[in-house]
Amino acid sequence: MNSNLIWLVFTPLIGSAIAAILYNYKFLDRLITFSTFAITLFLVFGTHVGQTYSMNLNFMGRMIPLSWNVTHLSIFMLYISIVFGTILTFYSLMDRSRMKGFLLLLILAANNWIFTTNDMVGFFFAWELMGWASIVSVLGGRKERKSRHAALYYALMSIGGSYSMFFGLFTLWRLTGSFSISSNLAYLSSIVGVHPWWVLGIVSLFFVTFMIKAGIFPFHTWVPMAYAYAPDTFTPFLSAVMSKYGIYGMLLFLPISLMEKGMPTVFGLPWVNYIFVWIGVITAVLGTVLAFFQDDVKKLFAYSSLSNLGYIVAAISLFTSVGVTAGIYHAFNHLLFKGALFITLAAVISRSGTSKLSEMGGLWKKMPVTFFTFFIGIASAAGIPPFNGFGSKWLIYQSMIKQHLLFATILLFLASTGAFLYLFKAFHSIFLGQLSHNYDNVKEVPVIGQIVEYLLMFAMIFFGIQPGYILRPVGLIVKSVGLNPLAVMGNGYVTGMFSNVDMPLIGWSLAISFVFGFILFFISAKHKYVSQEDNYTAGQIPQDWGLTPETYQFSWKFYEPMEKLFAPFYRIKIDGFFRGLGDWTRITGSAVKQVFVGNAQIYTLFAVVGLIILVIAGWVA
Amino acid sequence: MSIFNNAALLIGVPLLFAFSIPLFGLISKQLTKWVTLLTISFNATFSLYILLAHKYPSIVVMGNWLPPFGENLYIGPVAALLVSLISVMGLLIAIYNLWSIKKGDVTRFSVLFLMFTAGASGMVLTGDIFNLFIFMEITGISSFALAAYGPEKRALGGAFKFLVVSSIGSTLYLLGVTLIYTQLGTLNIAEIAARINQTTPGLLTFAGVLIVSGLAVEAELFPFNGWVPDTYTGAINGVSAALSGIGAVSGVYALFRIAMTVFGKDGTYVSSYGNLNFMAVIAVLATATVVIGELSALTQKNVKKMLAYSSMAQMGLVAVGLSIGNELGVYGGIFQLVNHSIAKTMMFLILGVLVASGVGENIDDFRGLWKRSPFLSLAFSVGAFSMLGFPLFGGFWSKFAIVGASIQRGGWYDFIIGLVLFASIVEAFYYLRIVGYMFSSDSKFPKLKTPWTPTIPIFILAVSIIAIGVFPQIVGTFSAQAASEFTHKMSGYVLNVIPTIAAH
Amino acid sequence: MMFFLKLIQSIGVGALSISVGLLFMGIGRKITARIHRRYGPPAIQNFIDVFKLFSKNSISHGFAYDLGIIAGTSALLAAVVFLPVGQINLFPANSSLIMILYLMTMAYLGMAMGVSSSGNPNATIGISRALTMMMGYKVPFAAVIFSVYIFARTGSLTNIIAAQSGGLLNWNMIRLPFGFIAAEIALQGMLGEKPFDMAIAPAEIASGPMVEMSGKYLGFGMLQHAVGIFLETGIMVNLFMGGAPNVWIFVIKQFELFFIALLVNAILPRFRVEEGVSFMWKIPLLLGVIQALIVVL
Amino acid sequence: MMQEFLQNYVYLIGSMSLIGIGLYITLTDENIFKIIVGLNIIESGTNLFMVAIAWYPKAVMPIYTLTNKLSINGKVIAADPLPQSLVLTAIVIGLGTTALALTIGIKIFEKYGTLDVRKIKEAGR
Repeated sequence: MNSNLIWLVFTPLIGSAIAAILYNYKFLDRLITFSTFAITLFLVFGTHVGQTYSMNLNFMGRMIPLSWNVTHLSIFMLYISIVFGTILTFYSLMDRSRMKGFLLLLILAANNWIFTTNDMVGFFFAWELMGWASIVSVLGGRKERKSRHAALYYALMSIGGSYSMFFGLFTLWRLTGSFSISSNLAYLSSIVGVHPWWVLGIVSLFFVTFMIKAGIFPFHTWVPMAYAYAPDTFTPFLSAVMSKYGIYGMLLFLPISLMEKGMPTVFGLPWVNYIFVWIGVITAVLGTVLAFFQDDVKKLFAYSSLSNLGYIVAAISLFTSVGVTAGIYHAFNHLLFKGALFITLAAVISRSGTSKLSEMGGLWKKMPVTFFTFFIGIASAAGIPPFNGFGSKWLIYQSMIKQHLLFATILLFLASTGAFLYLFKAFHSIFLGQLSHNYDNVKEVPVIGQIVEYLLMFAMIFFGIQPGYILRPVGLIVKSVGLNPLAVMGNGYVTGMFSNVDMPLIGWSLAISFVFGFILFFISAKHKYVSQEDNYTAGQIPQDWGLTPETYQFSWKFYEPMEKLFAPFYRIKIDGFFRGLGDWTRITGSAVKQVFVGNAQIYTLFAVVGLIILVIAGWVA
Repeated sequence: MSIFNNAALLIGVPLLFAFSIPLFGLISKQLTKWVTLLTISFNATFSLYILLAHKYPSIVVMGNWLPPFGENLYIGPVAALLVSLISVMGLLIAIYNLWSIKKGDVTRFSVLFLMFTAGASGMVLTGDIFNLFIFMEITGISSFALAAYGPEKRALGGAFKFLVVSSIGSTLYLLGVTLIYTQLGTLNIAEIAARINQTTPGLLTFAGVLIVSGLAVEAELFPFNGWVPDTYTGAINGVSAALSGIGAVSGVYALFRIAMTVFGKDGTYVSSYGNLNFMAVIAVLATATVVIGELSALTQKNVKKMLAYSSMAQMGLVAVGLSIGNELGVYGGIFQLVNHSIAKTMMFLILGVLVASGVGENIDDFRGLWKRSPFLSLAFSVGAFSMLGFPLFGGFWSKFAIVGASIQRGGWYDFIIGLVLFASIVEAFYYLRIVGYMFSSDSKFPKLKTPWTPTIPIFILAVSIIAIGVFPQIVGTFSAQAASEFTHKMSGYVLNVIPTIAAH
Repeated sequence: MMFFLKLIQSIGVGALSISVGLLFMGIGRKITARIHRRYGPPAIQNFIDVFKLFSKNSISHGFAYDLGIIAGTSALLAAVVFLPVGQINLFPANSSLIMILYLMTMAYLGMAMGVSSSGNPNATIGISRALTMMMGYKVPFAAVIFSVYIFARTGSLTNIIAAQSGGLLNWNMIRLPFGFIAAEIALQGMLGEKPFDMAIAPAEIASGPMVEMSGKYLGFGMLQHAVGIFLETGIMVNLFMGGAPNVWIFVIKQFELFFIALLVNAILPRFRVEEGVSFMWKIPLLLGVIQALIVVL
Repeated sequence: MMQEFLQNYVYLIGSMSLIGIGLYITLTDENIFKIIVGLNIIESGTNLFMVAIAWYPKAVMPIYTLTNKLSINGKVIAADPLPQSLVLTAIVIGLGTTALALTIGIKIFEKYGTLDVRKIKEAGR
């Protein structure tokens, strides 16, 4: 019974095998990927909370129980990831990037396994599977050299993270003799009052893994590279879904902090949580500050993802009912708007052939549907009501203020304001301003892409004005981790601690004022449309001195004053630490290699010296 | 004790045919390769029959002299698994050789190859410590000659280095064996194992140091492994595959048969008699091997040399796993041995096909290989992923078990496994770099025409890596039995050979 | 029924905000002129200007231009209905300050989108400067409003007003003096008055965002500015001056704040952008942080 | 005394010396053929060692005849015959190794044009 949980894992694996065989037929590969996602979605419909399944794996000469357990959190994550994946793969049917469908399906299998498993063997297996499948997926980007470097960098970080988890899970196994996640967590909770440092050590081994996967400071350095140079159709998945695995893992372990009685507290928070709040805040600010000045649009939005994950981490680290609600809610919102933004970016890049902001401009005339999707996407990302990003940001501020974390809140607000800046920069440089003549023949994305874009627009507005559809399941999750859920007054309300927000009311208010605006616009005097070159130029004719649309577009050094302001920040390079580590390893490698000099006599000498050392060791012993 | 004398054919048949091959060579040189193939396929079939029909544990007695008086072969779970591995690898390499060995002295190559397989099988099967030396030398001499085979002069240099270091190693081993003989007056492994506590600890330690040093040469442990990079790089690819897929297997087996069964103490964690804990010594050597091997491979631009260093490091990982000394660790070590043997053999064979089709050995020559030969580059990636321990590939399970075992053991093994995992990150870098190069599309060269003969073994090996990755029981069942044999010295080995011996 | 009542009331608040805003602008012109020893236009000059502009033909650069400029005014009008104006408090349960601030962002986004789509780099540079400046004044302002949040234990403007009831001494202006000064300076930036008017610097970038506007578009721009003045000063009144018992007192209080801004505007030169931002992040932020520390500790 | 010591241990000392000499040659002499000779000397030393441990002072030869009693009062006085047979095997193996080594040495001289062991290495590692 309940074997559909197993099929959640096996269906994508089988689909992946078929897709891999049909690799050369790109459309078939994509079609199978899409259908597998759709079938998996149907399987998820048949899954409900409380389902369990277990089987034994004959491993290490003994039976290792593999178990599955569907919690509120897992079913929420399953739904949002698979629905988004289905939309993305539907989009990818018309797409020309080098994303490999069978790798995406492997990630899907891992995705379903991670979210439903209740044993660390399965969790680790799926984690590693997801890791390598995504590493190989990153390899297929448009700029091969860079995507190779990015994939390698990502691989090293990711594998380092996996090994950290390796240590953690086996340490737990040594202590409890069990691989079951729930019983190990219960064990950790039971001893946290007695040996807080031990628990902290073990949990931090896991947290390093999760922070690397989610791209949290100081392990964020791989994020911009991997996001920017992954295939354009894979980046949405990377950013929207895969960054949430780290958040999921953190949510699994965070309930332990409730039991931390012995530890000192700061502002009513256990100090570990306090540190994590600050790590989240630093990530948010860092992502924002670095996003200002990117010229590669995918890199810009990669930093934006970083920033948003910082928000999520800061919120869930509080581990109060508002904090966790806000964190999960923001995770969903980020998945939706960042997924939509990266899909529109994929559309733009596939049509324009460049990802450089300074080479685009004025595309709204050519790609209106994409333009509107992007517009609503950045409105959501900037947290403008009634679109979907607002509620969660608002709840995050409230949860922080509740703990009197004033400076952290101010910095988060700074990050949010900054978000508006870089979002507008991307918006302007891609869609507004002067249209270059290179793009005179650019067309709107094909029908499939437009369908997906309309769908995403609808979703961003719908979940913006009807947040209850998300807040109710989030409330169940919050309850299941042992906190009081926020009251949900209705589908349209975001209920805060200090005040409520009635999202449909805002929607109505906006809609009506827009109606008035349009009425005023149409009853007033006529207007005529002019070409983009027909500008106010103080009486001069720019074309006379050889001005082209490209040179007339303001997109280089967009925020130069900010660059001057933040100049001291850019000298701090976290990246440098990892690169230094890499260089050091390489130098050591070159040095160690000199051991093998290629002379038989020296090799014999090694053997003899080794023997003598062993003999002396034996003698001494 | 059950007696299964037919198993002696596993050594006898290849040796018989090895020495009669020159006769076939009179008819046709190409025929000798087919004779080799058929002989080894007999070996493979028979050993797989023993493994799958569960004909073990059993012994082979020579001339009805029961051990400890007569020489015997012992077929336990370890021997059955490893002899199957050796024979199957031998068979696959022999298929490859049908295509690869065309010119030159085909007849003698066939003789040497059969001898090599027979010697390696003998090392794994024998129950006598001196016969182990003999088989070691058979394997050794044939592998020196094999390593020197081929048109390139670097093969000779490599073979010579191998020969010198290996000769020293076997001398050390022989001295150690002699010392043990002076103490106990017997050469039977089971009897020595049962009576090892009757020796003088000082002499036993000295003998143990000599034997461990001697066998570490074959098992490629630092600092006794100087020969590895040059020999692997110098030899033709088929021979490199055989050295890493067959030779190293028997070397590691011999090392741990002595360290665990002969010197070991029964217990949760195997430790050894004598003043020095040889398991700990091996663990240190193996860790050094892993770290040094991976670091040396890191900046290597020559793929073949990189594979050689990686081979060394992987053998170190195997030894780390085995030296942990609990059942899980030995399980992981044996599993890793199988995985490494499969993957490294396959990668050397792929390299052979590539080099023969005009692709160079340098990493830059691998650019865009995906477009030129999808099958080979996919298979190479599968091998690399298995090496890195990615799930769905065989290597995942063995690495998982090894790490688990060392953390289970705790103490300074935490530190060891930390170093090993650091080295694994280094390994990930250079393997993934090759994979990245292969999947780039900036190659201007035409498609490769892959001959179908060498494709068969490569295909079988690649599929088996994935099969093991998805169904680890394929190897897991046997390596679990093997782990039980290695960690239970009396019930697992001694009492199966000499049931009457008094427990010490 | 309720819906239509609220609708009509909202329209009333919108109309009020537009008229008060335009009146303030006109009075502002008059006062500035007097400070400059000029006569100045009549106080209702801006009403005349708006009517005139809406009746003139104009040029447009496409639907994004139209939409953006309409959105600029409409979103502010949508925000202003949530503001408690004296006794008129249409949605007392929904007057979250952060919500209003974010809804105002929609107006900036719309305006920015509209003028940038015109393709004139002067407009975009102006927007870039305005956004940079926004980054500057939002941070001290955030410090102040979060202090008020913690101080008043509420985030709703309605409740903040309620918490200040009971006389002058209960006003946040008196109880949180540093915060008030910080917010006052931030208001100067919000209103775009000197020394923070680099976004519309006429001599450098040809009035910045307004460069391509003509006719009804400029009219919409004026309306937006008017509503903006009303909204921003209104927020300040509610935050620091205890709201007002009725609309008239509310407007007078607003005017007091606006008057201070005007005086400063009339006598100070312009900052450069990065100077403006770093000023905002030095003095007002410091004051805000001191206030926050006083509140928290 | 001295004589007895020599009688008892001369072969062991000799074998150890041979191994030492062989190792010294192997490690220090750069000529390939001299290295092979060194290896050979080590082997001889090992073989001598094995024979030496089988024999002890006043042991009789291990052949059962009417006059040659192998044991007195249940105590074995014959030399151990097994190591000698083992040594035979070892000598044969040593021969094989040496022959192969010499062949490789000749080939190396043909291809590399030198017998200096230090020069037999690949460029670029």
